[in-house]
Amino acid sequence: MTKFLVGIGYNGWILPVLLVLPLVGGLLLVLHRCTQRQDADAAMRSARSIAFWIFVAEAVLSIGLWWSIDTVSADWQAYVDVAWIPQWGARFTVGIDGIALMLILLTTLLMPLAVLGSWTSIRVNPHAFYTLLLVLTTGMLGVFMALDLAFFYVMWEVMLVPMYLIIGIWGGQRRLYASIKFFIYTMVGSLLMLVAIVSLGLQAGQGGPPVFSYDAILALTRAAPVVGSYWLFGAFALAFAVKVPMFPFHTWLPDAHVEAPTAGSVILAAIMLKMGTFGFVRFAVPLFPDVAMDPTVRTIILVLAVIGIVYGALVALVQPDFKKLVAYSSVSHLGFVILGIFAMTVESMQGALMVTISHGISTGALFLLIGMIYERRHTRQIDDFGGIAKVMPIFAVFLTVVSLSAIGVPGTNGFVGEFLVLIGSFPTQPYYTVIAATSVVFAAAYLLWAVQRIIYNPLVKPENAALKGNDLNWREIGLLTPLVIAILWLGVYPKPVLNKTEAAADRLVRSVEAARMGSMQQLPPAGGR
Amino acid sequence: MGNVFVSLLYGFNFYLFGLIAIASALLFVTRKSPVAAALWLVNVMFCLAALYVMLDAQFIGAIQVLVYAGAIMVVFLFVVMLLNLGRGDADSDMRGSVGRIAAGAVGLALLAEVMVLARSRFPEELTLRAAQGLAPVDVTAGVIGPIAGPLFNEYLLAFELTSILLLTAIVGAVLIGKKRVTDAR
Amino acid sequence: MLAESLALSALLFTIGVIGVLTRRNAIILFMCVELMLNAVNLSFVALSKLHGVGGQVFVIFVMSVAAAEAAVGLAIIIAIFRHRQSVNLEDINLLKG
Amino acid sequence: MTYDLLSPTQLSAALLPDLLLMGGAIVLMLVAAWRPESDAHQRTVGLAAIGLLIATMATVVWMSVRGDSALETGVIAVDGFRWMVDLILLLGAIGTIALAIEHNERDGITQAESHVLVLFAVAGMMILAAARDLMVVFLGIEIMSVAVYVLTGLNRRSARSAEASLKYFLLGAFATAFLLYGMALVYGATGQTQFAEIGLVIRRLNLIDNPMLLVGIGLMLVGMAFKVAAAPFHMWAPDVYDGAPTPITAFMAATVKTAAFASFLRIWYEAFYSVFNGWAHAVWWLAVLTMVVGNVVALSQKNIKRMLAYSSIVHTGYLLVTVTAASVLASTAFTFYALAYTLATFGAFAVVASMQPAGETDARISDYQGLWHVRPWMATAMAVFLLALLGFPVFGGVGFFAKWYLIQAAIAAPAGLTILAVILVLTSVISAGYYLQVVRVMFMMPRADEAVEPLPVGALTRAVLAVTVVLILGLGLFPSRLVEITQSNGFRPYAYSPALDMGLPRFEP
Amino acid sequence: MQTAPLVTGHPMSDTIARFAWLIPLLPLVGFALNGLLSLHAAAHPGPADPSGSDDDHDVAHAAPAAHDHDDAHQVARHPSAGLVSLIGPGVLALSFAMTLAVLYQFGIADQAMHEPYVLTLFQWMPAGKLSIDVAFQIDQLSLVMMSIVTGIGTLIHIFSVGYMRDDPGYPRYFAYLNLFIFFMLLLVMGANYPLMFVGWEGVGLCSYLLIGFWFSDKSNADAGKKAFIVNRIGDFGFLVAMFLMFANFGTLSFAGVESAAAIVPMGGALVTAICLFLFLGATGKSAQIPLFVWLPDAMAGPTPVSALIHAATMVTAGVYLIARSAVLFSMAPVAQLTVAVVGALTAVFAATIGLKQWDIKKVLAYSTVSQLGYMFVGVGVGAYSAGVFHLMTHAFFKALLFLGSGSVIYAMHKAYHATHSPEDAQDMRNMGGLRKRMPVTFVLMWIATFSIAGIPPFSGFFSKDEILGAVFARTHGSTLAEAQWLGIPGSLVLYGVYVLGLAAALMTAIYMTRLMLYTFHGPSRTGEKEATHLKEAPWIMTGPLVVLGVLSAVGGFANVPALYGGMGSQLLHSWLEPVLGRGTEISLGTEGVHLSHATEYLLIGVAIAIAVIGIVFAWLRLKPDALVPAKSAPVEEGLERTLLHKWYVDEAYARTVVQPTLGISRTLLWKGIDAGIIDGLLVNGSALLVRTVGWVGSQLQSGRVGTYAWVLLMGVLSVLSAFSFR
Repeated sequence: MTKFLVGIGYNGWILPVLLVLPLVGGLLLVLHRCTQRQDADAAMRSARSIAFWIFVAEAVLSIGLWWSIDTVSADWQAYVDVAWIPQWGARFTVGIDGIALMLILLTTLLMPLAVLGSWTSIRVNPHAFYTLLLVLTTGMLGVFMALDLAFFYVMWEVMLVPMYLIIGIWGGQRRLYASIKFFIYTMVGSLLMLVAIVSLGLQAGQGGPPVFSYDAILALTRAAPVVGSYWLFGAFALAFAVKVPMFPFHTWLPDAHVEAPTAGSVILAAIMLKMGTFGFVRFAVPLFPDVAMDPTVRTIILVLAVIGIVYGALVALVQPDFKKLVAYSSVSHLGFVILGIFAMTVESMQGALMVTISHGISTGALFLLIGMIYERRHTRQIDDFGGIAKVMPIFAVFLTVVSLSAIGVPGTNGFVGEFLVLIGSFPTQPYYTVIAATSVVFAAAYLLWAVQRIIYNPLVKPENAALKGNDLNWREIGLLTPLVIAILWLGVYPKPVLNKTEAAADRLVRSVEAARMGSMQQLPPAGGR
Repeated sequence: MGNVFVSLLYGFNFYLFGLIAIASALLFVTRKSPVAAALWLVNVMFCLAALYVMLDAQFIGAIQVLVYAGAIMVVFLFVVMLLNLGRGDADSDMRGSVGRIAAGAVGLALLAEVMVLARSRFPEELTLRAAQGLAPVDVTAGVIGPIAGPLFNEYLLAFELTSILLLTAIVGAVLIGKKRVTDAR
Repeated sequence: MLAESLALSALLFTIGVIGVLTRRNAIILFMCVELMLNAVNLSFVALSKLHGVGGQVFVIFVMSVAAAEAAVGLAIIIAIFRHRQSVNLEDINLLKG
Repeated sequence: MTYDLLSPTQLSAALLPDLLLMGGAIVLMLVAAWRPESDAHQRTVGLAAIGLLIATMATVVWMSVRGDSALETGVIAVDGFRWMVDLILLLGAIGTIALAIEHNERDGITQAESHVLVLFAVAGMMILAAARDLMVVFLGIEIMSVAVYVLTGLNRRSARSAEASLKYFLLGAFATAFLLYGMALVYGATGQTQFAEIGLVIRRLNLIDNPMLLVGIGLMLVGMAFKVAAAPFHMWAPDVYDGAPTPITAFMAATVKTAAFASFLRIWYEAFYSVFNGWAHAVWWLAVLTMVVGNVVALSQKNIKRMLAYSSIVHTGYLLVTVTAASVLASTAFTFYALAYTLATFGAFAVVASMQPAGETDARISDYQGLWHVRPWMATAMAVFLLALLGFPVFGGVGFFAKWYLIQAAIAAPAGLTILAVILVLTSVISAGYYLQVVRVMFMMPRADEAVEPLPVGALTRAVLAVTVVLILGLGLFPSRLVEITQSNGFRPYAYSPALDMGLPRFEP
Repeated sequence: MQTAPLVTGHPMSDTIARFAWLIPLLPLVGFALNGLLSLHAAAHPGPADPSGSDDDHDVAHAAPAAHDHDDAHQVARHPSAGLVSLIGPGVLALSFAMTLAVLYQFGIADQAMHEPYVLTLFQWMPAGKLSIDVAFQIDQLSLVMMSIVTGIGTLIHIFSVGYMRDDPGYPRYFAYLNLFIFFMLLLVMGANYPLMFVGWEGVGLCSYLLIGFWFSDKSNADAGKKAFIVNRIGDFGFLVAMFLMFANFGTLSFAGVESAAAIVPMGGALVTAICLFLFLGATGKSAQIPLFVWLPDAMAGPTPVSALIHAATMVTAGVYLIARSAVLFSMAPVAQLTVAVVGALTAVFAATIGLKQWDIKKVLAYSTVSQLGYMFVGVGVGAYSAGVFHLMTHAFFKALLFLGSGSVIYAMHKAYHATHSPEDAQDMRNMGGLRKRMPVTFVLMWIATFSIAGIPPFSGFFSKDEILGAVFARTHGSTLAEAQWLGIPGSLVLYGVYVLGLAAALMTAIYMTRLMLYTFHGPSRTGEKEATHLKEAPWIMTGPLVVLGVLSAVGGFANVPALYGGMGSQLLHSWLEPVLGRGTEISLGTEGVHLSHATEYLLIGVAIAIAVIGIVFAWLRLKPDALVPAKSAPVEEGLERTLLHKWYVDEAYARTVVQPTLGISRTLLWKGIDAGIIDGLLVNGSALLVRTVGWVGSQLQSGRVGTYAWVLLMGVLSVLSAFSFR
């Protein structure tokens, strides 16, 4: 496989192609819409199949990365560097390491499923919907592979508009409120990051034109203290914290999730939130190791993460809306990621990446399942259900398995990540870890309670009884099965994934520790900042 | 001696016209009738013309009378008459006493701020011409010649631009002012 | 006489401003602006005694500008009068918010 | 070549595009008056005016390629900055006339002279962009203003139009008086009217603390701030923009502002640079106040023209950053931003103009409800313009890079305006509220039942829309060429010495 | 940490033991097959649609209240029931056979084989310093557990074939049961704590699924959820213990931890903390105070499930955990005392509740809790093998009791079903006189009762006696006795524990006799019509009962105390010696503990006396003739009522933990902080503030030129002041 990939020069073109292909697909859809006069039904069918096959092609193309890149090497893999705006030092630079690899694969593999998940539910302007989905994909992939801060920022913002429109146009009752909240929340963070990026770029340019290359800025921040590094870190951290979302910047998430259409929720939860954590791993922490590891800063972030873990779980406990419940559970889960990152051990970092991936899979699957039941029942209120397992046993099985993964039952992917985070964080942050570990109880409580009220309990409501014979169809089973397989596979044999990310995590931890040691030596013993 | 006398007379006249100007200006802003106000304004302009002459700007003084008082203000009066605004309605034309007092206060504040420039003692500082090695300004320079020279050399562009400005104004005034032909359709 | 001229100029300018602030008749308002321009002219003339003829040239341009403004301004006032039968600025507030 | 501007011939040569435009405008004025008012005549003159503008543009490009310069002193500048600004102004004028031709037809405005007035206004602006002498600045501003006063009141059937015209005129004249007074005091303090000379005198005599100079600068600042509609001198703008015919609104919002800013920059960089510490605080606060006020008040607007008016106030605030930043980089950021802003503004107003039914009506945002379902392309274009105004990458195209450039200029400024950059981005978050309000109304709401079908869009408007969208998106992906052009055409004042930067204390209130 | 793929050189690696991975795999295969059969039927609803008629059937099982259907549903037997009946018990039988084979290999090997056989399959979670393998540890202890799990599991599977055959969820039932066995085997075979944790949580999961098997009844589903959540509280403890171990020892394998534990200071804070957290995990799984509340509710599941999971295997996992960590615990006497005290208290406490329950399964459930308490006393005082011994005998007799009660319930249910009676088939007040109708069950149940009450020579006597003896023996000279527990001398504590143990034994005898009396003796209270339908269960159910009966009767001989000498003397003890010996030694202290034979005889006499007194007391005191059926029973008062309501512990938890948590989450966190402060005040509030200011600003935009001029002039003044008064 590797030989074949080298033969076709795979690493040389794959990343740009992955970025451009969805755009081409979007263009195709637009052209299709312009040239074909179709009734609504035909439009839906043609649009979704075009999008689906584009995504499938994207997924197939991206798979090769698994073999083609060397995750152990300290160099960027599949590196492509092209001038973009030379006067500003902005370049089109992409490249990945093991961490980015996993997130890219998560994205490309989940997108076809997201399309399948919205197969029949998007009836209004399907072409536009899928075009936005495709553009969104470019943005997300761009974030994961960008190695130029200017390019990164552009990609970071690019996702915002498609998601805004997806929520706002195809969303639920309060979609208008939710979409603008999502947009503005995210923008507050990201615009400050823009200032920080420009400032860093100018400092890296050292009086000349700015330089935004990741490596150059890394070298800059490592060489000597940057002017205002606390503020710069704060700007980055805020942008990412909103995206993650960390308490108390999380309140956009429940609204966005509840109102977004299925595909939107899936992408939001499975991939977009991960950009926040990825941002921490790729930018905020490595660029400002001494700030990130500053006891005060670290404590603040850890406290927020732990609050998020417990708080998200507790609030999820009392949610009447299943989507909202899952949204708050995301707050809780992503808290683990932040805890893992800032505990700064190889194990916790690996665990954080594992949670990142497994949360993507299981929460994505949960949203798909909610979408499926919503299509049938047109409600997401937990109390409107009951006894669904009687009439939709297959749905019940999937929901149970996926919920167990979200709870973190051993043998599923959820456990591996959480366990690694906790056990990795404990040596450096025992108290926070113990508090965080209590969420194993709450997680079980909120999800099992919800699952019970949905699929168990007496089947008393006639609307639910009417679902008989309306169990999941083959498409839905087909789209959930890969996710369930992934859940179990990652739960039982996560080693391949852990191996891919190990070197990158190790490098990160070691370089941060080294930088911290260095800065501690520089400081006078009593030293303030 | 004559110089002293001339200087005294000069000073007297200067203050006289200044005071008349101030008084006329105050009357101008307080008259309710637009016509009366306009006439007081004309009076201010005459006083200023006198001051210009005393400041060795004879040409400016002349065209002040010709252009400002003679042409512009006439147009104003003409419009006042045209619109039959001769007797301004007393109540609504001017703000109430609160507004007037406030305006007075604000005016004083503005004056105070602008008068900061009095601190600059600039006549001593600004001996620029001496600094540049130029001769002091000729007191008799204010007649046409010394103005016309620079006007058509250094300031030629500005001078030509006034023609475009006036042309624009004419076109604009015609465009706005002429009767709506299209209404007839 | 330079300082006195500048002071007088400032005073007249202020009176013009006060006029703008107190009057509601569009034409009178405009006249107040003219007063302000005249005040500035006085400054120019006075300063030109110090700096040379430039100030006086400026005054000439100011006068032509005043004339142009008067032409256009009065036309506009006439136009608004046609619509509202009034030049009272208190009545003219279709556009707000 | 290097022009000696004291020689009338060389002066004329240096003014070639301006003279071409003025001469052409005069000829067109005669043509316009030749025939009775009619739609067809109006259209003919309009198209001819566009032709003239394009010719002027060509001349400007030619002049700029020649790369001529002028002697150190002179009443006008012959530099890249001027040509750059000229191009933006001419682009705006073309857009204005293209939109106006069709908008006039719809509104029953048949005066062909209206296009001539636009030409005169642009001529004034071009002079303004070139002016290096207070007198020329004053006259340029007046030519521009007088023409625009009239253009605002062009729709003689409309009381709103007349009212807008009156307000603009009265307040404009009032502000001009302050500007003029300021000029008088600056003249008094320095004895000069040419920027370069003023700058030299200030430095030579160390007039940095001279009260007369400072008050003069302050009053000039008021005048300029009024022209660019900076808070608190912005009050006229919403009303005037609202009442004016829509193409003229776009003209005022983009082109007039650009011209005024060009002159603003020139004066402040060239004449008042060494008094930086005198005026920087004031401009800084003006910028902040403008951003805040514009954004905040725009949120509560129901009328799209008023909303865009406040948005243009906001952009004044952003552009004031370039004045405060006071660097060559900032001047290039200004031209870049002005171009992006012009494109977006004309695009947005083109949509507004084509959506406006004939007659005197509010252009309410709610009229755009569900526009996407009936006019998908127009709605999409509008979204692009609004996102460009918001400064959003890719979808807002070049608007993002404009903002990026501003931030860069602010942070890289000798005075280091990081806080200002932060305020800029934070207030622009508010602006998402109202820009996206329109997007949301267009895309996320169903078409109201009683809504009438929008009128068909004319070819010229379509052309404006297409060109602006394509330019915004294209430059939004590949801005490098444009950056290069603006960077090679930055404003380098004759009296500007980089050494001054060093002595400048870091400034941040 | 041994990461080699296969440990070579171990004597076992050449034997059948190297295929030991098949033991858990077989049930997993069974799960997969049964699960697919279940889903297949669900996906293809045909004429014999299982889900069609299972509404009423489930209701019939759980709460035979709404009974208005005819017997038509009897034909709704699952289409693939035959196949399932083969697969379900079949895989387990194979597993059992395999276990026996491995056991045999161990048995014939050198007795002194101290090295456990670790079978490493693959790396599970390699990250940084952490390396966790999927590896099975096969040693004496795990073999005992495996035998119990697969052996009793097989019996119960067979029993279930009869008991559950008519249930429409039959394949699903076996799928869950098989899955449970898989996880249970993982639990006992795992070679490291994380893998054990996988089994630990997995069995909890299966327990959850099986308790809520008839999920259409809300109370069943509630019970399942409760079991899982309460278990998770314990799991939290297990997790933290693992964190502590990894952070301090750097490894999580049993072998690694054991060797690391040897070098930590005796009774140190670290080892005490680890043990206490482990014990927290154990209290959850093994239903000890304070986390015992889930087990009685878990009786909502099918009765064989109660027998398998909630009596014989899963609930004993806590005991296994402590036995597994014997060395650790022995290093922490304070933690040991805690275990013993909690175990003793639980034993007494649960027994008191058992005294007054009417539901036959609830009595057994509390009995289980009580007996688990005993086991904890055993392992708590460091008599690990005694604990494991009781674990084993308890597995025999308690499984027998549950299956016997299942058989009774089966009969009662059929009887009520036949007459469409809405009465409760599990209420002892509705039984009585069953000895004539169900003689086999009757006899076997008495054997189990004698066993649990501690009547010699039944199995329970030996194990219980060994525990009590061990407690008494350790009151002097052991590390425990020398330790201080909450300021109380250890020896005093141990005396207390001993007394509590005796009290529990007394009550055990009483409530078990009560159960037998009310169920089998006296007149029938079932109702005349129904009584005719009562009959013994089919052979497939009684067969396993007989086997268990034999085991209950003679199981005690697996570990006859040395006192009696002779056959099987200390067999189990010495078998487990390689695994548990070191822990026991440490806790016995340097002096060693020896009781004189006289003392031992005395203790035995006391134990027998207590059991006999209990039985006789109950026999004389309780009058089954006077009992009235449940529907006409009077309401209890006072203490009785308190006992019936289980000391109101559930209610107390609901008031103090559940409701406050929900309340705080809803009112304070969600509505207050989330919707109120963050969203309302900060997010929407700032938006509102901006909007309001904007509205004010737009009001200032009055449309009057005068106003504008004023504002402009204000601007002028501000700008000028900025310039002139700098």
